[in-house]
Amino acid sequence: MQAPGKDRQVWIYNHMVRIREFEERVKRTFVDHPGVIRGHAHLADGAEASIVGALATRREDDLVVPTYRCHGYPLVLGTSPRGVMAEIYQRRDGICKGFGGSMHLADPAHHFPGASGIVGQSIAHAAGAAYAAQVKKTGQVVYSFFGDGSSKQGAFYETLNLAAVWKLPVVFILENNFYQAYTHISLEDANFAAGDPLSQKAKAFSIPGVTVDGTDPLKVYEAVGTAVERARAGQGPSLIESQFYRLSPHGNAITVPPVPTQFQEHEAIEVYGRKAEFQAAKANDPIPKFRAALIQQGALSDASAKKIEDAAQAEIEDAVQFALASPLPAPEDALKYVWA
Amino acid sequence: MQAPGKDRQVWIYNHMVRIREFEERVKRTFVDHPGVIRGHAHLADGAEASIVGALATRREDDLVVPTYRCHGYPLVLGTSPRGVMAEIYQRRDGICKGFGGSMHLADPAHHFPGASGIVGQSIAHAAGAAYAAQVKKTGQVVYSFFGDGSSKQGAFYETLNLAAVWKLPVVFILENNFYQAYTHISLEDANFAAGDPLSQKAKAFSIPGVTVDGTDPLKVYEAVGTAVERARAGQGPSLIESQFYRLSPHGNAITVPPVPTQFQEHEAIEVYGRKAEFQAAKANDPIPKFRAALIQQGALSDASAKKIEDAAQAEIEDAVQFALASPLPAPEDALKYVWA
Amino acid sequence: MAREMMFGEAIATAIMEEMQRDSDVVFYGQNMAMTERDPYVKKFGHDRVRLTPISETAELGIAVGAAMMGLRPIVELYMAEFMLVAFDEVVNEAPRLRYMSGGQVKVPCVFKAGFGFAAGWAGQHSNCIYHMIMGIPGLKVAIPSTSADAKGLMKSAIRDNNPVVYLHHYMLSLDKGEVPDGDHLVPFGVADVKRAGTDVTIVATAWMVKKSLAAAELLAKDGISVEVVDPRTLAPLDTKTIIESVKKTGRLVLVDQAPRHASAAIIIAGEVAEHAFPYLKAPVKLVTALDTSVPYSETMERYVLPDEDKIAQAVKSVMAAKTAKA
Amino acid sequence: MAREMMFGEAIATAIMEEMQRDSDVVFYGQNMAMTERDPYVKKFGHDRVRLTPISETAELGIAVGAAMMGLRPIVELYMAEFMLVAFDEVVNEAPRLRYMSGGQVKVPCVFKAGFGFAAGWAGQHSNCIYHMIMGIPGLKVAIPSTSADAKGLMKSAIRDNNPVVYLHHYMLSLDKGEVPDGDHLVPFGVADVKRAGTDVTIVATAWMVKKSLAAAELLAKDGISVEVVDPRTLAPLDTKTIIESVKKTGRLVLVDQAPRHASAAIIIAGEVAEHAFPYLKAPVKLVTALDTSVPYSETMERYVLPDEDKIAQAVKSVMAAKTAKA
Ligand SMILES: Cc1ncc(C[n+]2csc(CCOP(=O)(O)OP(=O)(O)O)c2C)c(N)n1
Ligand SMILES: Cc1ncc(C[n+]2csc(CCOP(=O)(O)OP(=O)(O)O)c2C)c(N)n1
Ligand SMILES: [Mg+2]
Ligand SMILES: [Mg+2]
Repeated sequence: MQAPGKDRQVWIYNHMVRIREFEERVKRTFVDHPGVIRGHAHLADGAEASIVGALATRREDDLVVPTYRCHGYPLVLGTSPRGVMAEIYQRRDGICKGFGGSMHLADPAHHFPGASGIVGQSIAHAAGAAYAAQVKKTGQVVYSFFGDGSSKQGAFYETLNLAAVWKLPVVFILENNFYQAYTHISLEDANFAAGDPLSQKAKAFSIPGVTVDGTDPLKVYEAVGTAVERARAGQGPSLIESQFYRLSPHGNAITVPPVPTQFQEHEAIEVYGRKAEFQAAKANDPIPKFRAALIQQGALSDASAKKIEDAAQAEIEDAVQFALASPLPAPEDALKYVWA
Repeated sequence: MQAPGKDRQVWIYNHMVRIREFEERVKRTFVDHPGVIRGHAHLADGAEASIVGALATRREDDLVVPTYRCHGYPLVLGTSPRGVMAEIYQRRDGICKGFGGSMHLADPAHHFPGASGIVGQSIAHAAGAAYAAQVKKTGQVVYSFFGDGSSKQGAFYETLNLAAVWKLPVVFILENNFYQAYTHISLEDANFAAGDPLSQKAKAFSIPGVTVDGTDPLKVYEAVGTAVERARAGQGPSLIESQFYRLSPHGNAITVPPVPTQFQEHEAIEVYGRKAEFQAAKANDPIPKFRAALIQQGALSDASAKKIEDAAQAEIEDAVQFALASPLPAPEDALKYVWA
Repeated sequence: MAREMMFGEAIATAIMEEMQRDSDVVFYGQNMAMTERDPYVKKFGHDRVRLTPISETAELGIAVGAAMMGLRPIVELYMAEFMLVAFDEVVNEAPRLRYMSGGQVKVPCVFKAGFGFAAGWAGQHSNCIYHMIMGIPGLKVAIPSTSADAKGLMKSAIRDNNPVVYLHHYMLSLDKGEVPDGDHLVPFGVADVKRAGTDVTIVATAWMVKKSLAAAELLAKDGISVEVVDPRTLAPLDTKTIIESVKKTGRLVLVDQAPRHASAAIIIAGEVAEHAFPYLKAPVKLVTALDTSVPYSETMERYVLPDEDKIAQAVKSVMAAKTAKA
Repeated sequence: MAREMMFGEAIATAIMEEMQRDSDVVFYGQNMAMTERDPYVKKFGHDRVRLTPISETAELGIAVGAAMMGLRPIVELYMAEFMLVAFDEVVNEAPRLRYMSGGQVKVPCVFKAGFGFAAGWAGQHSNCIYHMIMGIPGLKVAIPSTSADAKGLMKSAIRDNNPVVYLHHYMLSLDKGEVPDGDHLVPFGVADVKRAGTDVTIVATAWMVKKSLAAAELLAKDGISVEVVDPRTLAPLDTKTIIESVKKTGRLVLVDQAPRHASAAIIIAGEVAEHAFPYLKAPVKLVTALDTSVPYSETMERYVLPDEDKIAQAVKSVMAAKTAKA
């Protein structure tokens, strides 16, 4: 796949900034409006380069199947941040009408069939969507995003083998942010513990396996783009390990109501006391890094960057206000949508 | 591990012959005594070199965890063929008192904790036994046997990763007989379909992976022996792919009572019409092959071989008679053993 | 027009006809579609008819994903218990994704599985798991007892826009019965009175319908008139027809191949306790498997499972309990 | 001696004490034992206290294998629904291996899991799965509602020679209660009357006990005397105590956080229909979740789940149905 031109790179930067702004506002909601977000919310800050770099390779009808950590993708696919925020805020105008919440977003009209909160299962759903595309000969490719921790769930292995045997048009993007909830990957992944990349798991299925720097959207673009071309050509799936650091903790702290919940410190510090690790990750934040690169190559000026950032801020502020103003669902609505 | 001496090789041959004789009598039971064996029985003919070559490396308290295809192993571990046959014949004197049957043998007194009929699950049970050995510091190694088909079940992958991370004293022996029930492996394994060995799956866990000719007990002995030494030394698990051909079909045909059940032709012929493949496997039968090798190197004479074969025949005939004479369990016995 | 068919054949016919009718219907599973001689492969090709590895989680998860994108997958599972290694897909994915999306998607798929292998398959292959899934909102459960229902329920299952677990009893596979040709659809949630009677109602499913009918035959000789009601689907459950029957007979025996607290029978008994209490002339009576796993030996297996005699005895006992009310 | 403890603390105390008492007890799961500062690791070391990857099938299967070889593993599962990806181990391995071996092995292990996350965890994390497992021969199910029971049942679970699913309700985690020191064992299969009363029996478990007690308090003001029975274990189920209570009150309301046909309530109602029918002055009444998945928004979640008011209303309705018998 051809490298993205300057405009497309700016497009990438724009979406990275929008996702970051969105996630920061979600996080702030726990402080500004306690109780408005319930259950468990998971943020994508740190993942922006990986998400947008990957999705920049999409054909417009390609499908995206993420996990419960799913706020970022729909923003790139064209879903209005209003609908996403309203959903997270339990509102009637949420994209899932308040039925799903942060972990279970869905926007099939924008090529996002839906997310599962159970680790590993969405990998199989993604392969199923790819099977549908294959049978119906739509030429679509499915982007399956999931975490490093999920790659220890049976569903991951079973699905990759089957996808390889059936040569399904799917790209498996393993987002290695080095943590599964509070556990550092060194404690639970045999490849990592042995000093090997997680992309080596691809060998179990004789499919291509590549590890890429997930803080650089162009590197992600290249690796995913190659895999997408392969998938679209009927040659089957690939496994891309995209390495980046999650900049927020796993999710808001788990407390029992009415005890208020908020985001704590990142597990690197909170659990392991590894401040240096976290500082290094902060210093390697993909957003200022890409901004600097774009400015350096002249794709972006300080002013145009600022414009993008301001616009994102305004857009997400609007989403917050929209969501706060949206009514809660009527109690009896709960009886809808059980049966099709 | 040192290569087995001549006596030990004769020991291996003896057990190979005993297993073969046993399985042939089980098979004949469907003809000689219809209805005596119920449900589904799976035979190990063709697997003898692999089973006995592997188990010849055991320390006497090492544990063995096979699948539902489990008649062969206990015969090597010291379980009386009487008890095994009586179990398969649903008798009160069966090792499981008629509760388990062919698929669910168990003889913990002889280091065989029990078999599961659900594909893949026993792999996790084996790792659990290894965990117990590790915690209790018994120095035991666990031999986990399972099929090529089972290596597509989530339990396989999850367990191998965990066993690697915990450095459990377990050796995973993937018995690749090229079929899972009626399905040829080329239709369902991504490694095989790509021309790669199944032992390559070990790369997903950064553990040693070796493919070995499972029709040669000495090659199996060497590969498994190395893995056992590694496991006992605290260095963790290995994956051995032992390739051999199952000489009988998957199991007796599945029919609804009172329609009688029997063994049909091997799937290579029955399903795929591949007579040559089956003939080649027959020509490569591990038992005459090893017999010839032992005779050639002078470990065995024709007469001593004949003695072994006659003794096996007599022993298994005795087991058949014992089992036929054993009473069926009392109906009310069914209420026993639900709770410990 | 109708034609005599074996139970298993009736299911296959339904699948064939629906695949012919609707090109979105696909069919896959282990140990099927292995060669070009396979009848489904011959007719519909390898895109729509496929073989899978022993990977139930992937198989069911792929069905869910494919269904969300407009296919109507049927997954062949052979034995219901194999779903347990992938139970999250059955219980927590297929029936929940539509609801969680606020109605944006639907998940039309059929999980087809044999069950109740009461022929020496022992502890892990002979069980009944319907009690686990008959109360999951968003999931339907079909459980035919005749060839006609087998065909009609499979067709309805395939056309349903919700996930359906279709359970066919192994011991009925070779049983023959008249099956209407063509578009014979058995609606979900409509029980069928397999035998009309006036003294006692028996509610049973699948193989237990056959055994209950045999018991009813025996009891008729003793002058006891038994009505046998077959819910045909456990979700939705046609409580109404059951209650109507109880209103008429005033007595209820529930027959189930599963142990007591793992049965559909006890759940139906609970419904009756709430909604048909005033009509009962005697306490309801359950005939279920004993509280054990299923043993291998035939002597013990028979002892554990319900049969004609146990059913007949239970019916007699509720007949005897004439004025049991306080 | 006793001391006030939070529910979660009581469970931890039980595990700590049992690990101290018996070196065969091991404890592992995801996101625990991550550092040397972990209190269990500190006390018992990394052999007996371990972290696992997100691999429930391996985690539970390893427990089964280790239990067969003499350990007593406790697996921390956090949320009961995570067992569904490994349900074969819960239903078809742990409880069956002893039986299939003809009593040669035992499988003493504890699967510890929170459940009922009725706090916006939505469709896949808020459910109750006990109805699936309370009828599996060979498997026990503990479900405490107080700190004292939480400790006592955990200790009994660990000492039990059978596999036990130990379910603790998320919403009770921070609730405080008196807990006896030391060897406080709550036996399995013994229900506890949490409040004595004479007019109506309520049977409820876990969080629903708390809600039922609150409802009983409200009803007392209206002069209705409610007895609240908490089975404490669903397998074995103490039907006897429930029936004794029904004999006394003649009226029964069953409260359950799960939807109707996925509830323990309806199973208990079935038992009562068979065994306590003559003592009932009115039909039993179920108060369960509505037949939906659990929605995310609080307005809808509240609407779906049982609460004090719904319970109180149900009690009043069975009080009103004085002579409902035909
Ligand atoms: C089967 C299952 N087990 C456990 C969980 C609890 N859980 C939710 S998210 C999570 C961590 C997943 O980590 P990873 O896959 O690395 O994704 P990340 O959160 O880092 O994006 C866990 C353990 C779950 N949802 N499902
Ligand atoms: C989870 C599960 N799915 C399906 C089955 C049905 N089944 C029993 S044996 C078998 C084939 C296993 O093949 P393999 O692992 O290669 O072992 P082999 O029989 O060749 O020794 C299958 C599919 C099962 N027992 N469990
Ligand atoms: Mg992660
Ligand atoms: Mg095989």
